[in-house]
Amino acid sequence: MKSDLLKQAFDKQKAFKKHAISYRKKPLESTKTPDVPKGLYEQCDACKKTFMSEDIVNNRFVCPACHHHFRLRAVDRLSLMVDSHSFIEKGLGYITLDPLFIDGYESKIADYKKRTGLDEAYIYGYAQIKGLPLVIGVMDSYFMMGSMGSVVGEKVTKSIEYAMMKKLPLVMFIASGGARMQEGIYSLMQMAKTSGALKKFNDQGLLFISVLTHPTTGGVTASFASLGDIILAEPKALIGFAGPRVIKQTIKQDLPEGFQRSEFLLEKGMVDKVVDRHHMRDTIHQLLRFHQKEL
Amino acid sequence: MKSDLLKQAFDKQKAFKKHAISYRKKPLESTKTPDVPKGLYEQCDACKKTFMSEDIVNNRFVCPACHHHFRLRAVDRLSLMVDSHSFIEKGLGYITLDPLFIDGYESKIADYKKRTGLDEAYIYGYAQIKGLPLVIGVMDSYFMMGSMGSVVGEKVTKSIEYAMMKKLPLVMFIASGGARMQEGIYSLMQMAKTSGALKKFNDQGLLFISVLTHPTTGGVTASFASLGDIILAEPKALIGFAGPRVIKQTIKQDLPEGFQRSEFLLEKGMVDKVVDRHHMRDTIHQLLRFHQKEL
Amino acid sequence: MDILKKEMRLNQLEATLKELDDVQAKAEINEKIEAYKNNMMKKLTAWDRVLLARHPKRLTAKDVIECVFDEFMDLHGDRAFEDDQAIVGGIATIEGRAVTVIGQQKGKTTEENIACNFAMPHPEGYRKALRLMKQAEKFNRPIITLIDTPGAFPGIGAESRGQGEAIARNLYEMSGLKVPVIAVVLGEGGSGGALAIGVGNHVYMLENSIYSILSPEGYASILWKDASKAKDAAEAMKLTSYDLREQGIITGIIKEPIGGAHRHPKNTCLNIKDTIMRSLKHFDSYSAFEITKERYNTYRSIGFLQRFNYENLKGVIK
Amino acid sequence: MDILKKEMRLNQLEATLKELDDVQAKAEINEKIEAYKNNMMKKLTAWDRVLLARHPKRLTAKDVIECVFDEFMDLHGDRAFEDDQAIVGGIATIEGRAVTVIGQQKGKTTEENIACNFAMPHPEGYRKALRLMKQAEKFNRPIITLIDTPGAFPGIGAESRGQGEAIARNLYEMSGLKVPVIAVVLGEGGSGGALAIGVGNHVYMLENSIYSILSPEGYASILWKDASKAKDAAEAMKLTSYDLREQGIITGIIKEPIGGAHRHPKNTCLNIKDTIMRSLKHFDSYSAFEITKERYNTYRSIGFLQRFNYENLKGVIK
Ligand SMILES: [Zn+2]
Ligand SMILES: [Zn+2]
Repeated sequence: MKSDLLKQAFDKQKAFKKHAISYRKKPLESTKTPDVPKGLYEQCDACKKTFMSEDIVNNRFVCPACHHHFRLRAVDRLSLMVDSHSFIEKGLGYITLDPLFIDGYESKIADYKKRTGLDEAYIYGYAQIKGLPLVIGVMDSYFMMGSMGSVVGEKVTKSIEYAMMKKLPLVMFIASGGARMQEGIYSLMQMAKTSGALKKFNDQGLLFISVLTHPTTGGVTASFASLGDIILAEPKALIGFAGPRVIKQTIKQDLPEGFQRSEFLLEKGMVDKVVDRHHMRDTIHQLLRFHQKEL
Repeated sequence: MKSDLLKQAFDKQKAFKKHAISYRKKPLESTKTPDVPKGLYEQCDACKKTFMSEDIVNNRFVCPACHHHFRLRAVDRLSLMVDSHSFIEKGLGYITLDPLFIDGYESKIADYKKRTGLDEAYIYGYAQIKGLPLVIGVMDSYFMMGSMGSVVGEKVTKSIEYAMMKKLPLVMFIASGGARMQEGIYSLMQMAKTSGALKKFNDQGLLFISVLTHPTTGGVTASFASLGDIILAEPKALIGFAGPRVIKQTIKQDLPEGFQRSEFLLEKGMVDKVVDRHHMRDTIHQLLRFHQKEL
Repeated sequence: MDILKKEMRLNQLEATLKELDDVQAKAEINEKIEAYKNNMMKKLTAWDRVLLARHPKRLTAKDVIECVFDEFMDLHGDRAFEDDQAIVGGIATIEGRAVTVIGQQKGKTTEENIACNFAMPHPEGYRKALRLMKQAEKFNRPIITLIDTPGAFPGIGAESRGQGEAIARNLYEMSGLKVPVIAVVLGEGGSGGALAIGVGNHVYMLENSIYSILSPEGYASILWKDASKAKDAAEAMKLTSYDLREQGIITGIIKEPIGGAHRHPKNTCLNIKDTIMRSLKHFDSYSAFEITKERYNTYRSIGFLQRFNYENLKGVIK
Repeated sequence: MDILKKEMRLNQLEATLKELDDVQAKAEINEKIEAYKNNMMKKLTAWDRVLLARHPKRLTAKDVIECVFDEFMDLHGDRAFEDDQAIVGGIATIEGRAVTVIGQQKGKTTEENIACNFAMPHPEGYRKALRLMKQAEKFNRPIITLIDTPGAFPGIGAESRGQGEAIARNLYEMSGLKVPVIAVVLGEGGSGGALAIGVGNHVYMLENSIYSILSPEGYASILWKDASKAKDAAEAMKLTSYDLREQGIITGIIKEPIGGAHRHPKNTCLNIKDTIMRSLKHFDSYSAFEITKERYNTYRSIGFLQRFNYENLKGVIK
């Protein structure tokens, strides 16, 4: 049955020839400094002040005035976190299909591919942080809100399996709007798939650090994102299962100040630490050190 | 060091000759009907109505008017629960010592022994319920409020070990004011001892049913009583760690209605079922049946 | 005309039948009823099935437990915060075997529905379910779960007490359970709330139940900015038992009588019982290792995607 | 004159010393100070130790962590309800080894004390401790616990969320931990609240710490109906480090400077560090099985009682 669907999907894909084989040919690399468009200005979402893009980038994408943490592209996250040129991307070549035959879904994906330079909302690979090896996975909320469909679920699982095979610690940076509606039940099932892979990973005594960044919501919160041995969060990130708008609609009540933000989750016992982007690399390095066989 | 203390305690005990060797020579037996003093009357604590003792006993020590569950002596509990003459008491001969050299403790114990016919506040042994074998342990709140000192801790542990050796399910009826102050740190340590024994028991896949009766408080609540695979409670029993009086003193506030009662604990997720004394035997029998290899 | 309207017409016909004494007239109306059922009520749209899955008279978990199992003892609590009445659970027997049963419970009256929060569990509900599942594993009892929830509850308490963590923990722990888990979707299989007790070795759906990543209303309002298009969303989402079988997500479909399970609860329950018994027997010859492995592999393989031949990429990837 | 009054006198002498310039006078007063310490402050009553254990300047868990360990990263939360600030915990290193450290935290100011509830944990505190202990076990890290609590908290929330269950669960799980647990009583070892993180392979007490089944005040008020007799209770209860060593309950005593740990925090911490390091090395050669077994046997054997020779009873017991 399943193969029928797959065949239909491919038939349909053939019509979109230019997108059908649009997978990245070259793996990403982490660079020392992210590309910054020179001479551009950017406004802070929080304090509305305007800065030169360069100044924001040089401040690790943190607002120099109000300390707001800008949303990060996966490659920029990599560049902030791992030793330069240490990243070796794995798991390329996945192609997102359209199981529910939704008008416009494929062209949307193609569009995101072009805009982000990514295959999908998650990339992973081998890397080092101050010389310590790890498997790092990063979600990109610029790719369709970092939502999880079959490909993201598969790649997350693959990254867990890759870390397991290499007996390396796994660090994931989460940024997701949740499961991807457009892929229906397949998206939901990725929650079970990724969580199951982590159970195997855990049974081997390996370390999984989950870093929750803005936003971490929906199906991702209710699966791998919440299963870290250690769970870190960036300041003021929105973290929750149900979105605040839905909650407000349901309970017809204002939400408490700071509800579903990192600091709230820390207070509620859900998160180990809220870590500033300036200290994230050091903190993770320290954790990796703590978990080496010999310090 | 410890043996010095023990020697001193024995030297002191010799002075109380008549109590020193006062252990029960004959094991208890469960009988079909408990001894009832004929022609006596008893008043219900709850509704203050007076009934003939016989009527109360025949109603399983439940008030015929208001359904109040009377406190039960261990032997009466046995008579209600197990098949008649099936009980074989184990673990006789324990002698409570006086590690803190408290004036009057030994004579108090001697007094309780005489009054209750028990060695200490816990008895256990092999028994059957409708033909199904089990190890049953019963605390007696008439013996110094069912408090746990070294002997109770040891006997509880022994009962766990006995069930483990026989690969039998273990059912305990709890009734205790908590750890026994008069034995100081030894009493506290019984909490770790009994809980540790249950860990071993559990690792062998055996069944432990804990039945909380009035009152279940203090160190017993914070150890074996709360560790049942299944936890049952008699209606309206007081169950908690800190006593209500202490709480009231500390928070200087009235306690909510029904606080720390069985029904409250059920609501709070701490108890599997509140079971009427009339249904207790059937309920436990059903649970034993459910946990047989072959039904 | 949706299935609810058709049901009203059918009810009218049946009421008429009851009032008749004349044998001839009765036979006629009976024939009419059968014809109506066969011609008008057999072919259902996805939306019809949504309506049936949510039918106020739909069999609840407790109804099914009552009818399918010989004995049942309900157990309560998460041992930490609260007993969540949206989850019913305990030990049951079926043809002489002990199993653990866990279900999501809808009410039949408003009062009941408020008590069980319309079958939307809070974190403590998932944790209660997990406690019972771990208990089942300890005593080597198969686990039967009965799914019927609109989904997790979007509320302040549920979020504050970590419903994300609670659902994730269940998915994680269920994946490793050494006893077979048989899940049956009774009515609504709503998103993470359903999956949190749904990671089964076998997953069955009642014919007119639904299972989806979010409600059709939610889908329509998010994707089309128009919640009133729920009917269209239901078609688009592929959320019926037949869709999910085609997608390879579920093990099988449990048949319902024409007009829905509530029209012949007993028959439906017999079908459920048959399915459960067959499934239980299937796992009798499995070792714990095989049970875990099979379940793991089932979920590991779910995904609708394609990957370019790795060999072709070899030159590119280091 | 209790130790606090003596300390005031000592403080006066030391203040005088500071103001002096004359070498001769300084030497004289210094001699006086030494004599005072040796003659007046060396012999302590049980009540003196209670006062020192509760001394407002007593080293807290965080002080000890700061001083004894090279690095420390605090981790938070029980993953279910709340982060209890009465429990501090995380990963630390000591001479190049990673360990998990868990302590009960008192505040030094009223504000701090309110935030950490005077080091009286709620259920979520015990559960946070357990989470960190299980994490330590997973990564094969030894566990160091620092005990300093008046006891569990007698409050509505603590009872509602099952502090009895939480403490019991810790005793149960700690009993099976496959890594060594080294417990150090820093100040007050108050009843079940202390034991809940105190089931160690080795248990040490700072010389002037106390460990007891309830507070002397509680003991006096329950047994003698007079809380003001706490001083007498302290003597009767055998709650000092020397008493507990005599009773065979603890592994050893960690020396404090004359006048109490707070007078020379650094020296005290060095002693704590030495003890921990010796203990860690002791377990280096142990297998996980031996670690669990030794801990189990230690607690299994605690009890002050006598049993009549079983053989003599053989004829009586069937
Ligand atoms: Zn700003
Ligand atoms: Zn009455």
